[in-house]
Amino acid sequence: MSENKDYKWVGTRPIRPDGADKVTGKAAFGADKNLPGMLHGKILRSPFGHANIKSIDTSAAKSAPGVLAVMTSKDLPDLPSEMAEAGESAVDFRDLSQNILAADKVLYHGHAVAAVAATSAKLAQEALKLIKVEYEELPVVLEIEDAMADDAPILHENQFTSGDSTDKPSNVAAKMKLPRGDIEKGFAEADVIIEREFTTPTVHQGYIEPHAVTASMSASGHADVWCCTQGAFVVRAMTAKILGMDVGKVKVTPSEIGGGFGAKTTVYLEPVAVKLSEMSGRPVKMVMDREEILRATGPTSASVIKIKLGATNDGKLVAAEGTLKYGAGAYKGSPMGPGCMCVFASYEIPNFLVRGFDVVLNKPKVAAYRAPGAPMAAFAMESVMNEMAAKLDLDPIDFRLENAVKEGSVAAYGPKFPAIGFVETLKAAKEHPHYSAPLGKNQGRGIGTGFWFNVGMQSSATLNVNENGSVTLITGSADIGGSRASMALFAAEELSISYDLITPLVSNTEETSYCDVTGGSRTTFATGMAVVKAAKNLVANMKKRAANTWGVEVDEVLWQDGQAVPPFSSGKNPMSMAEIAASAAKTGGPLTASASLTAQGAGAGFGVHICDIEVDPETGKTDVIRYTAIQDAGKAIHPSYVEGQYQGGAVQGIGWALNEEYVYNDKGVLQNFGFLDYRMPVANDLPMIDTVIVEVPNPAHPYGVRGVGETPIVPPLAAVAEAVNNAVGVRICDLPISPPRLLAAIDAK
Amino acid sequence: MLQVDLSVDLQQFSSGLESLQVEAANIRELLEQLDLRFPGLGKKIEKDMAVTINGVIYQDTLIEPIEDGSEIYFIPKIGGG
Amino acid sequence: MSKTHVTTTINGDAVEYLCEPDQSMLEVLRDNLELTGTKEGCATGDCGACSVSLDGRLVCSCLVLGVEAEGKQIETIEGIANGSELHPIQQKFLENAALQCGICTPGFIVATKALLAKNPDPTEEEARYFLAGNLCRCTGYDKIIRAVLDAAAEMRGAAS
Amino acid sequence: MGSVQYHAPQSLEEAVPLLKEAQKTPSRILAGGTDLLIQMRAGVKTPDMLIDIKKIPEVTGIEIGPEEIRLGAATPSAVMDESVELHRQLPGVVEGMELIGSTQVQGRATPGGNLCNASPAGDGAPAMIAAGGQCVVFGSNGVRTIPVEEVCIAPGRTSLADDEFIQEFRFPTPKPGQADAYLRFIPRNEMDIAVVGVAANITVDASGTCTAAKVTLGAVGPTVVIADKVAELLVGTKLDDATLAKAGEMASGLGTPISDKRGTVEFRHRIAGVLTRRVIQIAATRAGERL
Repeated sequence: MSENKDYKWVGTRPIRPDGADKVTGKAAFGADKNLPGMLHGKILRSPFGHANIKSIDTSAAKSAPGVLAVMTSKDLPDLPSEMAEAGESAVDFRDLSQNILAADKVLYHGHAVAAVAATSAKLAQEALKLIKVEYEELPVVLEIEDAMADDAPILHENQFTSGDSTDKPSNVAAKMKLPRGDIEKGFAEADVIIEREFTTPTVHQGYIEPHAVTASMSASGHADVWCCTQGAFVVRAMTAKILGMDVGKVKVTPSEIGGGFGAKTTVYLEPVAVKLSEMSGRPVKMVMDREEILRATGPTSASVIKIKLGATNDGKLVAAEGTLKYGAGAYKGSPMGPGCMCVFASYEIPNFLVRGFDVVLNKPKVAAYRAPGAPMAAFAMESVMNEMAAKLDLDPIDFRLENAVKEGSVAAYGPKFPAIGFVETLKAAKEHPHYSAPLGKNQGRGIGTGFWFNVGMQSSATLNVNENGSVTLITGSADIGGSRASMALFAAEELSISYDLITPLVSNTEETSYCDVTGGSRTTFATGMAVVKAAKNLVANMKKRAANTWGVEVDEVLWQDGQAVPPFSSGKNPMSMAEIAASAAKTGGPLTASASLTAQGAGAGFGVHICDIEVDPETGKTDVIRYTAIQDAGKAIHPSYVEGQYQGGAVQGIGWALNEEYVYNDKGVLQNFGFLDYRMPVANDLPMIDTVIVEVPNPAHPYGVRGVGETPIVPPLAAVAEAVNNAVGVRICDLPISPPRLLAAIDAK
Repeated sequence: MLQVDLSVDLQQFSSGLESLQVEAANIRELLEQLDLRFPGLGKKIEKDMAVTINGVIYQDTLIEPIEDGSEIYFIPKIGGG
Repeated sequence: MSKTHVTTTINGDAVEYLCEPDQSMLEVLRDNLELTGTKEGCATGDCGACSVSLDGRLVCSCLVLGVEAEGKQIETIEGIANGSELHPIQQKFLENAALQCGICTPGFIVATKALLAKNPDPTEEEARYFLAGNLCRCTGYDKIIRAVLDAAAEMRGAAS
Repeated sequence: MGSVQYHAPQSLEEAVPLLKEAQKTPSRILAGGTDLLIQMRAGVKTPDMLIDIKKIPEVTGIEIGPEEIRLGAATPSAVMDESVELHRQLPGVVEGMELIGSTQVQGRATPGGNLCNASPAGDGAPAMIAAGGQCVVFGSNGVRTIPVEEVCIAPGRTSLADDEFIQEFRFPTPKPGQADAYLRFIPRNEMDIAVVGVAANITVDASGTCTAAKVTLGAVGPTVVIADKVAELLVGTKLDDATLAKAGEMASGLGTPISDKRGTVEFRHRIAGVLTRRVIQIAATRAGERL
């Protein structure tokens, strides 16, 4: 489907360059870095969900066996509250610093309070027990609506709702409003109005690799940091800022990364490890355990979303109203903004009003998770779309086609869409045999659609030609899902040489130019763009070298099949890349080309998922029995890894829909802090996940690429819920659709 | 002339004005012009917002040229996972 | 804090090491022996990233003590390939793009080898059931299961 | 900080002095370790001595005789699962063990360990009790035999003394027309702890009439609930739908389940009923096939 005859390499499925190391255990991940004389760092974490820290006494820990350094927030500079760019999005460095080590208050169970470096992990762990912290326990607030209540316990006495003129501190950090037209008039025109409220729980990204870092501070004040991250340059920026260091004195080397899904775009351990190394004079390694990961990193927001939707009898949307409340965790900064911008983005609606609320809670500060904010919004909106289609007696895909955005539509968040593939994706879904396949008893089918903006941001790439004509390709973009293969495919295509001649590398912050994080579905799009640009520069240079060798004009030289081709009239033979490389010394020195850019024109991604489930009506247990993910990729560079994104995102969404949730007790203590009870899907919970790659090229990319990583997690929540509804006739508006909840709903029917 | 529409959140800088026309040949000039008319607006946009020119989103760039007659809208910067 | 001396066989090599009696086999492999191909994902036996074979039996090395390896045969991911020649399971994981981040891959490959030793011709359902203790968060398992079935077919072909 | 001592006695005799020492030193018996090692790492259990019993010949292996089935307490569930004859004789007991954890955990987890971990949700115990299992308990002063249901006395607590461990289980070999089954409910298809588990051991005669029954429920109380009333209801019937429905209803009212991260009180009651009905049906079908 995606193979394009115009390309020799792009669109093929070669084996990834880093593959052999990963199937043999040789690939070095975050926790695989060891240094001579290395200490092990451990973090002391809050036993309370909300408390003032009255005092911390580390003296006994400091003199414990094997301990070389103990630190608290007092060892970090006191940063002013200041929003600053940190690669992907703005962060408040004061919040970030206090999340890494709490200052006056702990805001969630598991909040880091102090850190110890000792000669072994066991001794560090023992020393933590000797740190005496005096707490004054405060009431916890865990639910969004509770946190917004007038009498709610306030997390931050100095936080006032942004934009509100009030001197009363609030747990609502920010509000947002997105209006169009006149909703009163719009709803007055509607024949059918549906209004429903939806909730989604706190869920975790669930990467299998724990956060890990090894840091070494030299006597001259130069920090060397090895860690698993989605963006080495962001770790550098954040670490330098939090420690008050010059970014040029911090070197970050990204290891292989064992999954991130957004949560490895921030820092937890890195500044602490660097500081402990500075204090002890020894390298320090820190690795989180699974319990720490679930208690204190990641998760994405819980949400409460109300949707009111109006349509005419002939299936035209006329008005919509959305109220979206997102829990940010301990510090401001939920994905409320993108959630609000996404919620109506897929449809042409003449009148709407969206309101958003960013609410702090006594839970870990949320981190990005695949299309941040969008899955919750789409769960609500797409569920109402499905219900509306049923009420209007329309096929749910036809109903969406009637209202779908297309090129020229004004997006709900403001701008006009360029070429997009929502209509094509909907049509592909409708034509797919899955959509009309028969269903059995207690089985149901549902669809959901998803939208994500995708982003560009900064990337750079360098191509160094080796003396035999092979190429080393260097970028700073972490490879989480096979992007090195895509980068090599771009280079092979542009240089028209074999993929096998290209060695793509992910380098450290001192040996390659700046690259933003691998996130926002940007790497194949933006870093790919930089590779293409660098390759074009390289071809131009090689044509010039050949022209000089032959004594012809450079614009007479063609680049074909990996060689410079002279004008026929010259009587010369073509020069292969190997020949040009071999003679480089005499034609101007080593062959190298770089390109850097801030990529613009990231193309929006649309997906449609079809889900079949079977319910055991006596137990409320739901099994997904067939699933198809259809999405516009613009152009699939390595189709296997595009499919992989669709499949992986779909399954994360299925987990979110069916079983994943943070379960807290009333003191704010997470009860399910391991993989046993934080129930991510296992292999026999799932069928094969079929995929269809739709290709509506993104006009802003030389190969038409759209980001594909995030959209796939957006449609499943509503698709699963609708399938359950069609199987057993109950509409679940509160996730997860766990067996007790579904059984209770079936009973109540 | 460029047609510039302001979202509700930005209208606090423009005393509620929803749209205006501006003469500018690139994003830097556009933001300078906006800052002259409504102090703080251009800086706010440069710091927190992406610029859309005829629907195409431009984030973190000042040099992008803008053709006369283009429609301009500002949206919050977008990140992702 | 006396350490225990253990004599064992890892990937066919006679190995001796000293370990704390409460050190897990996973810690011994990674920290004492620098065999870091075996990964820690949870240390509670719930993710399978640390899968190894112990006397031919698939186990989570985080749930085995280092001292228990005395006199036993251990196979880790480092012992699957034959020198520089990949095992068919490894080759099929690559051909089927059955890994994205790759952190769960060593565990899956060790577990798949155990599956195919026991059942050379598993159905999709059997493969999914056997591998349910190996978590993957990137792939949705689709391409992994395809790689497993593909490897099984290849190995049956080679054996016949 | 003291370090743990590890001992792996090669025989019951070698274990005796260690068990004597265990009366003075905080100790744990190590079998499969799939619970113990996690509890030690979490600091929940902090023994100074581990006695690994897996090298003692008497505690592993399966022997199936005409009158009695012997199951070594430290036999890994994977080995139980691979025993065709054990599957034939006590499929419910095998089901209970093979549902525990993943393939990897199966390679280690043992029936003795599962029982002595004394989790209210342990999958091993219900079917072993329903099958009339007895434990041979080895101690520093000799051997005693107790029914399986007398081992767990509260969550995490057993009736075994510090110097005792379970050496083996003994089950009466099922007669013609007798069979068992175990079902549990979990939200996923693998890797979870039972929300509810129910075992049934049913005997039928040639006419299809139930002549003997034992039904046991896990995870609805601090220890396994033996549903004698349900069993009484079944005996003398042909296990028709109405009887099964009534049995399910009755089972729904049993026990004192709690609400936790794995399920609510109401849900556990409901599921206990559904599983009871289903598991009796399965055991009865198997029993009929063994006539």
